[in-house]
Amino acid sequence: MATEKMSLLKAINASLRTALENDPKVLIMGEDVGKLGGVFRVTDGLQKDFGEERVIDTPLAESGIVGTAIGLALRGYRPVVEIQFDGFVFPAYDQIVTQLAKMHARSLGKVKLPVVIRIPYGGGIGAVEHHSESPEALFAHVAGLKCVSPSNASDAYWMMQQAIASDDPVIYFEPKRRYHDKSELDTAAIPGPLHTARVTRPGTDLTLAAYGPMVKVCLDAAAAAAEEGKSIEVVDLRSMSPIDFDTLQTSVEKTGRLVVVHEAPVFLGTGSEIAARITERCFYHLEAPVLRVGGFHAPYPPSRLEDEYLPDLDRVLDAVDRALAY
Amino acid sequence: MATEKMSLLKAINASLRTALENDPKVLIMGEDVGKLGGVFRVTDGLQKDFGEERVIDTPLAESGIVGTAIGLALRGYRPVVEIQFDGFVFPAYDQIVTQLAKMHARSLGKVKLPVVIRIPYGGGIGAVEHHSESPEALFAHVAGLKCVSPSNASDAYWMMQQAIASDDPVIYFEPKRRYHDKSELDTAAIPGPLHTARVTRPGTDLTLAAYGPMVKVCLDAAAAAAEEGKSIEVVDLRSMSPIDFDTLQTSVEKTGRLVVVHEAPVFLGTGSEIAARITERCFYHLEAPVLRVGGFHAPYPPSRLEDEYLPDLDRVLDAVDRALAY
Amino acid sequence: MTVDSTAARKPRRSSSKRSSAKQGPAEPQLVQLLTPEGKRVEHPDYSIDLTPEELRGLYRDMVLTRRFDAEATTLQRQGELGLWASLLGQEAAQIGSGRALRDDDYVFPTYREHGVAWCRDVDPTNLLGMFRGVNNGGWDPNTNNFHLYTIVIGSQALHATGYAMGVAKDGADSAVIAYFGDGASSQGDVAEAFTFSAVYNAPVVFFCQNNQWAISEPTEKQTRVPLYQRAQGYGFPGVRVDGNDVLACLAVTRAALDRARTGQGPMLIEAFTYRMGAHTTSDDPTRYRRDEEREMWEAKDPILRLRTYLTDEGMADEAFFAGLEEESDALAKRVRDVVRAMPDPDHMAMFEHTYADGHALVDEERAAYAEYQASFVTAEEGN
Amino acid sequence: MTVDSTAARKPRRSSSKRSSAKQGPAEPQLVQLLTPEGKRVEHPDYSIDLTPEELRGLYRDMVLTRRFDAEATTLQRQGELGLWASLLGQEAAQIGSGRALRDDDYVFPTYREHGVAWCRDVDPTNLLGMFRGVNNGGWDPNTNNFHLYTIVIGSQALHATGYAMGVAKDGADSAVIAYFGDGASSQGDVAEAFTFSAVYNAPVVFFCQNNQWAISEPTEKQTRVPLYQRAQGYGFPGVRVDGNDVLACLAVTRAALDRARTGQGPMLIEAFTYRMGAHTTSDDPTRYRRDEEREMWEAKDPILRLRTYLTDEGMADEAFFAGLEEESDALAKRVRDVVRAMPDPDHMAMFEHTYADGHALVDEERAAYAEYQASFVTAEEGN
Ligand SMILES: Cc1ncc(C[n+]2csc(CCOP(=O)(O)OP(=O)(O)O)c2C)c(N)n1
Ligand SMILES: Cc1ncc(C[n+]2csc(CCOP(=O)(O)OP(=O)(O)O)c2C)c(N)n1
Ligand SMILES: [Mg+2]
Ligand SMILES: [Mg+2]
Repeated sequence: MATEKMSLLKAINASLRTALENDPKVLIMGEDVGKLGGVFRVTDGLQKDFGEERVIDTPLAESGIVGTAIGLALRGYRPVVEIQFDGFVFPAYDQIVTQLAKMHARSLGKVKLPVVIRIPYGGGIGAVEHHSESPEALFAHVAGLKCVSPSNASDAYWMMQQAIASDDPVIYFEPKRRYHDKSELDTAAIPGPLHTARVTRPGTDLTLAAYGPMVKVCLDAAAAAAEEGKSIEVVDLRSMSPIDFDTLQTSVEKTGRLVVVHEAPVFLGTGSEIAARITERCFYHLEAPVLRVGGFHAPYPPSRLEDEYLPDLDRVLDAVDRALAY
Repeated sequence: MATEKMSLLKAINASLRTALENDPKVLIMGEDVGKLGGVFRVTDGLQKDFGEERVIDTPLAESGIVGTAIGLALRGYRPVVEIQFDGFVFPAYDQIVTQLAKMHARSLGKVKLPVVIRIPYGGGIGAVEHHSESPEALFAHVAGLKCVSPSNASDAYWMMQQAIASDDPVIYFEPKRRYHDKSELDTAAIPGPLHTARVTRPGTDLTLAAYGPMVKVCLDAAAAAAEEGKSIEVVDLRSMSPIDFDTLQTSVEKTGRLVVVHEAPVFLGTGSEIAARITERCFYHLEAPVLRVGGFHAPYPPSRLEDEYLPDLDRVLDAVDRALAY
Repeated sequence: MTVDSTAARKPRRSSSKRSSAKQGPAEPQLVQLLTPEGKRVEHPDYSIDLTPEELRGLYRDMVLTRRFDAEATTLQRQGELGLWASLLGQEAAQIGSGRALRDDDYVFPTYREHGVAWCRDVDPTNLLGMFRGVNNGGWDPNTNNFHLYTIVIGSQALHATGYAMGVAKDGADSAVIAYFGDGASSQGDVAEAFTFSAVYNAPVVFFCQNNQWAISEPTEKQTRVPLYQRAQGYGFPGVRVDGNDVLACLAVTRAALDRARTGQGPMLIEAFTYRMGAHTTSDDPTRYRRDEEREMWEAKDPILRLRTYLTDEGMADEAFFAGLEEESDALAKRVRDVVRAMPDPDHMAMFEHTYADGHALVDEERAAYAEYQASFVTAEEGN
Repeated sequence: MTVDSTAARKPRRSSSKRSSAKQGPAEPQLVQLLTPEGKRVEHPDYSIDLTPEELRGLYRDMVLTRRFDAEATTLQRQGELGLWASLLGQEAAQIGSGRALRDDDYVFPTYREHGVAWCRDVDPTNLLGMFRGVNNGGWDPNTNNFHLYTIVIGSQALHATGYAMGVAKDGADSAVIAYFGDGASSQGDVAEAFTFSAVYNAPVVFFCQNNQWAISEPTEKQTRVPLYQRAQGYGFPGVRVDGNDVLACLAVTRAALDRARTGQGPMLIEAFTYRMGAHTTSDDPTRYRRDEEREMWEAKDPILRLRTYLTDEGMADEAFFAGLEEESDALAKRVRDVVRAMPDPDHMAMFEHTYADGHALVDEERAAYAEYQASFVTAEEGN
């Protein structure tokens, strides 16, 4: 496959297909991943082509899904698990935190658990309760897990390849509101390391850092700010555990100002760690405190309110203005 | 009861007893809370005096415990639930995060869930895996929950009274390594609000902030630093959700330096939020970045390593020195 | 190591070929009191004796519920609702069980119990707020003893059990009923609810609507034996009832509630029914199931069979059916009107009701947001 | 609302008085092949025919396991271990089931399966690391097909099920066995393991050691019917075996493993036994149970009955028993010596093995900690 314009969703589908083709140990598991192809159709066509033994419709029990995926990994398989929506990962939280994350350490490195957990996450699609959440901080805080989120088709494809290849458990957060956004995908390109950030738009006055669904909002904000003569650098973090602080530090040392944007609630969101650590690393470079734009300390609101709840162009620009005003 | 010297554990026991006496709707639930009085004996004697209908030994299933506690609260009861150890709260995480935390909002305020979840937490007691963790950030990030942790007998007593009286769910983190530390308890004193911090030792050069088990370490560090002529202010945060930033801000505006100490891993621990927000509030007052001392990004280690893993006097003083060196 | 390697082994069967491993009779007996053809039959354990008026009442409940449900589907298509989860085909299971309840009983529904809500006198328009996206439920459960819809599969089974434990503590003789689906039966929470309710002998009835599907997954993906049998191993009875027979659902649920009330503990009812429509308006069942299945179940329609019975027995005339038609139209119109007029919540509502007793962070965020909002007004005024 | 308020109601019973609600026979049949008095008996479904050598082997396994266990308890009292979970009384359940396994079978234990570990040739001293606090397990599960001890109750039932699904996918005829306790039967994870294993027909045996207690809670706090019955409602067989009868445990487990190997899916074995000691060395059973219970179970001791049988049948002589005594002493001494010599892990070990592929944050923290440590050395050197 050469370069092709593809939706983020189709890129994940293509990446899963490639993985199933290349390694007989790769399995897809989850609720409705078979004939239906998942509620979003991310696994569309895979069961038809790879059979029920490789693409497995599971009983409706998330702890069971992750727990049996651990067992399959112990047997040498590489399960890619789908959690149907962000809000439904919690029944599996115990298996993820106490078993999946810790078994490698528990065995002093003898056991490896190459399990990928796919979680369509975030809001903006007008859904009912539990279908729009951003729980990434609840996983990034837990040692033994790695957490990533692509913002475009090319990353979606390659980061999935790398997540499946990883011998560590990876939580792969899929920005569901960007599923149908198209961008260039070159399946022949050699990607950079999985856990590095990327400067997506260079700038000199302020750094905007985001991942997944908020990268587009930040790029839009940077474009709008450019019209006002402000030069904003946008960093797509791509990984929430580990976070590539080196790339971020380089950027902030240049711009002197940082605003972090995510959909998850601000309080103890990933932005808090970024603010704390970048402040430590760049204390003498920062001309303003690191500001954060994110969700409020409230359950994700009913969908008619989500436009108010989610960080948007205006809220990002407001933070940019406040940071620049220091 | 007048003022009395009492262990933190006995103070919780006394507080539960008072609650059971004062309100027939208060229930104690958990594994082994009955005849055994819990593995730590926090509920010692309560089933004997209040009966099996009020002090309830439950099946071995944490989701079931919290889920039925929610049902009991809906029926008008005020359950106080014991989770046997920090590492065993995760099977209940789904019920806590998706139900307990959100039902008040879901009902637009019509439903109230006065459930207290007691979690003996933290390390330092030489225990096996899952018995020494500090998961508080995983709860504090979740809107709808309140999180507190006492550091002494008097707070243990009064904060439990207030947690039970609260119409919101409260996660009450008990510093198990301090269970047998004795201090003054005045059950006639009128306590301040539950979610306020307290300046435990005044100082002028630097602020040390902590809660639960680390307050003692910070007080010891402040005493040691005093011998070197450094004046350290110690703030006992007492509440991790909400955090009393006003008290902290006042302190930092005076001292210009802040070190936050907790046992939980630093990465996305409560210290990250405190560093981010205090930096925002006190940008022009801070003479050094907010430094954090806490656990490492690793599963809690086997007990023969825990002294290395846990923040201690030396590590706190090291951070103090580094902050003062700016 | 004791290894018996000499014994001949049957060939290893792959895990996908497991149908022959099924245990018990292939098709267990259903409790049925009204056949799909509209004939009354008797059952040795469950009987019922209703007046013509009561029978017409059940018929009316089902018709109005179906009409409300259809109207909601239409409203979704018109963009007035974001989503709708239709109960089409499950009217008998819901009305039958719902009408077995006393006022003081308490209901814990999933997200599809519109018919039960109807029996509880919950205004149907109340159910639409969460599907429109103006709230996440929002009614007061204590007004009608009907809890909020629960979306996280299986959670409510534990809430029901805890509530029932409370009922028992109070010495009341109310009962509690928890609804869930065939898919939900796989969730650990449902199993834990079985354990807790059995151990505490809680007065709770577990009402599982086995509508054969959990989104795209047939029941075989959740169990290899009939679901009602699950109860036995937890120490309480389970029974399978014809979920399209409103009389049987009423009789069996009434008996189960009576057991609960009289201290005999929990019971599991599996109402064997069929999800005639899509899982929700977002779903496309053509991807995973064949039309013939649906057609087969159409012949078992719960409403049609009661209509036949009422007509055959001369218990309802054309005037009754015509009047009901009118009432249905009126209900649909009212629902339509109310929904269309449903206002969006105020922006600041985001900051309400996270806590009952307040929270400093919420106050801080509310104030900051209000200031931010005000900055636009000022900017606009400034222009 | 259909309210049948005229019917007479039995008085509401409080939830603590529920014993009469128990169902099924009060005392179900145990599979037993060797009575507490040391007499061989036959069972219609399970038989076994062992050579005297094999019987002596089982006896030796139990004696050595008990001796190892006692030594570990002593080592805990001496401060060499932080904690010990004794298997005293459960030797037959563990050795019987453990000896039914083939090398290629896979075991998922809890934290008390020292006897099973013994059957898997796991060096007993390997088990002590986590109780001493020098690691959290640390052996390589694939060396002996014996997974790490799992402390979070019930979790391993799902790992076993997943592993068994993998075995089936591989077309292998190995089987998997998951151990758990009576308390664990209440965890949702165990129920989900039942569901998954049944649906996928996974070759897994669930071996529940019902030792009557979950710390201080008797089995009545977990279930009101015998635990082996739990399996039925999930579509696979359950059987209760005399957990103090090593022959019965071997026979039943072998049969269950054979079923699994030959594609007949999961099975539940409830080994009815007794925890003779405290839950762990931290526990004080005098707070919650009476001595008489323990005394009653002493008469059913698993080792004694096999000794009687061996002696009565002339299959073992004094030399055998004396030799075993010596072997026991040697084992105990070796365990003692190894444990006492077990070094504490290096400080920097904290930073190893969190990830297989590395993690930037771990690298950063490792470096910072090394620097911090070095500052002491420098300071000391400076003095
Ligand atoms: C914990 C959880 N996981 C997944 C989902 C997504 N989901 C919503 S409905 C559904 C299927 C439910 O099937 P069933 O229990 O049979 O009820 P039915 O929809 O047929 O009434 C799924 C998987 C959810 N709501 N909660
Ligand atoms: C999820 C979880 N909750 C609580 C505990 C604490 N705990 C350790 S052992 C135990 C009792 C286990 O009883 P059982 O399953 O019967 O096994 P036994 O100890 O009798 O072998 C409990 C409650 C735990 N380890 N994991
Ligand atoms: Mg269904
Ligand atoms: Mg036990």
